[in-house]
Amino acid sequence: MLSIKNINKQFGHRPVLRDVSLEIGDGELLGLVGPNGSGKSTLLRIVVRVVSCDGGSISWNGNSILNAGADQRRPLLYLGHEPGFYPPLSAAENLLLIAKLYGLEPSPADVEKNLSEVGLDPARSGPIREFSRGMLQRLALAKTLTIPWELLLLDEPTTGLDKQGKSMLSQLIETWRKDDRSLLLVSHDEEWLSSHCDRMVQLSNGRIQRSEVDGEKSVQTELVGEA
Amino acid sequence: MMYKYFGFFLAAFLVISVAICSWIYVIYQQEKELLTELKRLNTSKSEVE
Amino acid sequence: MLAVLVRKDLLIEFRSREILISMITFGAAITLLYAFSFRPSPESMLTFAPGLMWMVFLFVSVLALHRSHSLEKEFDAFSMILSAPVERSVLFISKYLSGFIFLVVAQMVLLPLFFLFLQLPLPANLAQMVAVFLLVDLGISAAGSLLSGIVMRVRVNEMLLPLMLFPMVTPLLISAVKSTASIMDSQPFNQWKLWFQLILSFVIVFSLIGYLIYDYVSEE
Amino acid sequence: MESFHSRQSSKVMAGILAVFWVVVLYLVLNVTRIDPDQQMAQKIFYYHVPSAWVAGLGYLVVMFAGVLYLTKKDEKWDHLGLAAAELGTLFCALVLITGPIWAKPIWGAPWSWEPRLTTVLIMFLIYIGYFMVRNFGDEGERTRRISAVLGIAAFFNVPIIYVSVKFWAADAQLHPQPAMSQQSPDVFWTFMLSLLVFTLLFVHLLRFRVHILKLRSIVLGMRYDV
Repeated sequence: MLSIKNINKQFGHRPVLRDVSLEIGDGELLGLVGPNGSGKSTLLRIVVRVVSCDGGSISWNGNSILNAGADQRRPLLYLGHEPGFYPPLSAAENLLLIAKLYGLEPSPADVEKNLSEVGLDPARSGPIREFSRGMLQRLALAKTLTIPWELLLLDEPTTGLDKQGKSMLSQLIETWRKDDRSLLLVSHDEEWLSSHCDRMVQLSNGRIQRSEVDGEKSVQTELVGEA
Repeated sequence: MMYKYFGFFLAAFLVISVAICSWIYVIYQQEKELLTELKRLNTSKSEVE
Repeated sequence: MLAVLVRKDLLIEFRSREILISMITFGAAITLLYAFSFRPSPESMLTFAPGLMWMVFLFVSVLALHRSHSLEKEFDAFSMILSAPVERSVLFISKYLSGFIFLVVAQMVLLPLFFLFLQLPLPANLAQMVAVFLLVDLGISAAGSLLSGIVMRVRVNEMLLPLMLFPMVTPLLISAVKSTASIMDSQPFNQWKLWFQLILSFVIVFSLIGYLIYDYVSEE
Repeated sequence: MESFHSRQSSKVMAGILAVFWVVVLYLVLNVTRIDPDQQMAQKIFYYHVPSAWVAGLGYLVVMFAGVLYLTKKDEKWDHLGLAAAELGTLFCALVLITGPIWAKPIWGAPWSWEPRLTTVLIMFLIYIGYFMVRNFGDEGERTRRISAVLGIAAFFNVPIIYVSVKFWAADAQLHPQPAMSQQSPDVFWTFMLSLLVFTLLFVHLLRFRVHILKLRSIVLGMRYDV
């Protein structure tokens, strides 16, 4: 279970997140919606410690993430807004490298399998600099198949994906949901999110505004107890 | 005051005094501006309330 | 983990060849300019060569240091690394080591060119020369990796990096020039031991600061 | 928040400093002994050395504030660090100006690559970089963090810079290094008083600046208050 407590973040003197508290239960698919600049991406980046925060605490199954060593981040996998790869390397090399950063040694066959599963040609050896936005997004999704995560944090995963890509992503999410895995999805596409998520939380102006269960509006504080 | 090199001493002393005084003047002005803005923000805040 | 990260930097460089090619061509160009502006003769050059040499390497290293962090930003691979279970201190050491390797490789090409173009006699004690060069390169990349990590997310960082780096490494540059001059003058080690110690302390101080503090620098 | 000098203690301090500034000037001009060679130029020393001391003190404070900011993450340590860096650099500049004014008549040339001069110059350049980082960086938490790191790195570099420059310019070590304890009491006590006045001035200006930075932070925060 991920629990985020009283996170505050300012950029300069502009508050981006104000006292944000959130919990994601085991096997829960939580959607985070909000207009541009509401702090969704920043919250995600704080959880995986790409961005520092000004106060508050974050823990995974009771272990603090914020003031701990790198190993505490291992259960979390973050797919950011940007693809997060090295442009001069090929798709397979990028995947292999990331796997190694998580201490894994996948065989080339595994990597190829994951690449074809997201609809990329595993034989293609050129640098990913030549990839389109959609192809990069598919490659990013291949990370979720390569690395054994316990909580997946996805930031606008539909960006640049074509119709097929979108339905592939939806399929992936449905499989994860069936397998009871925990996900934190961020998108401004409320409709798309609500078709997948168990629960949705709206962030606006850096504050949690409202949350819904299956379309039913209720107050966030009531939900924390449930989760 | 007819000693040699008096000009050099005077120059050094004036540089230091003027620099420190200008420094104080600059930050003093800054403080004044900030206090005015604080007052303005406070009144507009209480008007909203 | 350290080996993975360093190998990654080397593989990227092997694929793109951006850093080394720009370092070497830029270094060769400055060396050529030196040759044209000083019309070298072996006697006169001995006095100035060590200083000119280290100026070239310092300029050249800025290219590598800047590129190694800007490459991380291109597709935001840096966020990927930061979110991965990799200690930031290890990340610093990896940047430090790969910067060092690039500098050494560039020097292996540029140094012969430098001696050739400026008509310098080879120093008698090559082992000393190599030791001093390796140590100074460590110092440049330690301070440089820390500083390029610091300025990487600041605007106009390509200009800020040399502005921060050059004054910071003055003690290193002085010591490097002095010890190189002593070696080329075939002086015994005892006479320039102090310079060697200064280089060593610079390397230690900046490696330690970087190792301990990079965590605070890396997060956005 | 009120203005800094509306506090009674600040007013008193400012008054004391103003009076003692004049007292030091009087002592320097009329009481202290005249050096037979350097005459009035020697008296620059009563201002030059305390400036150098304050500059060093400023950078020391920057270092400690940096360490405290990194460990405690409290904005007030960043305010202290920035204020000290500004003052340190101001006095650094004064050292770099008064030094050549003295050196022109005494050494015959305003600049020489003398170790202390050179070290101060390098420190000054490093801090120019520090302020560029602060200006070009956003006003975020990261800028505060990296400034703290720069302050710490710069400080630990000082001894290395000093030693290297000292041995680099072994032939240019003309800098007078009089032992203060061997001076006549008029010189000694005037110098000590000047040192004290400069130190108190530093503390006073530091507190003034920190006060303003705190005020500024409140005002900037209120602009976004909804």
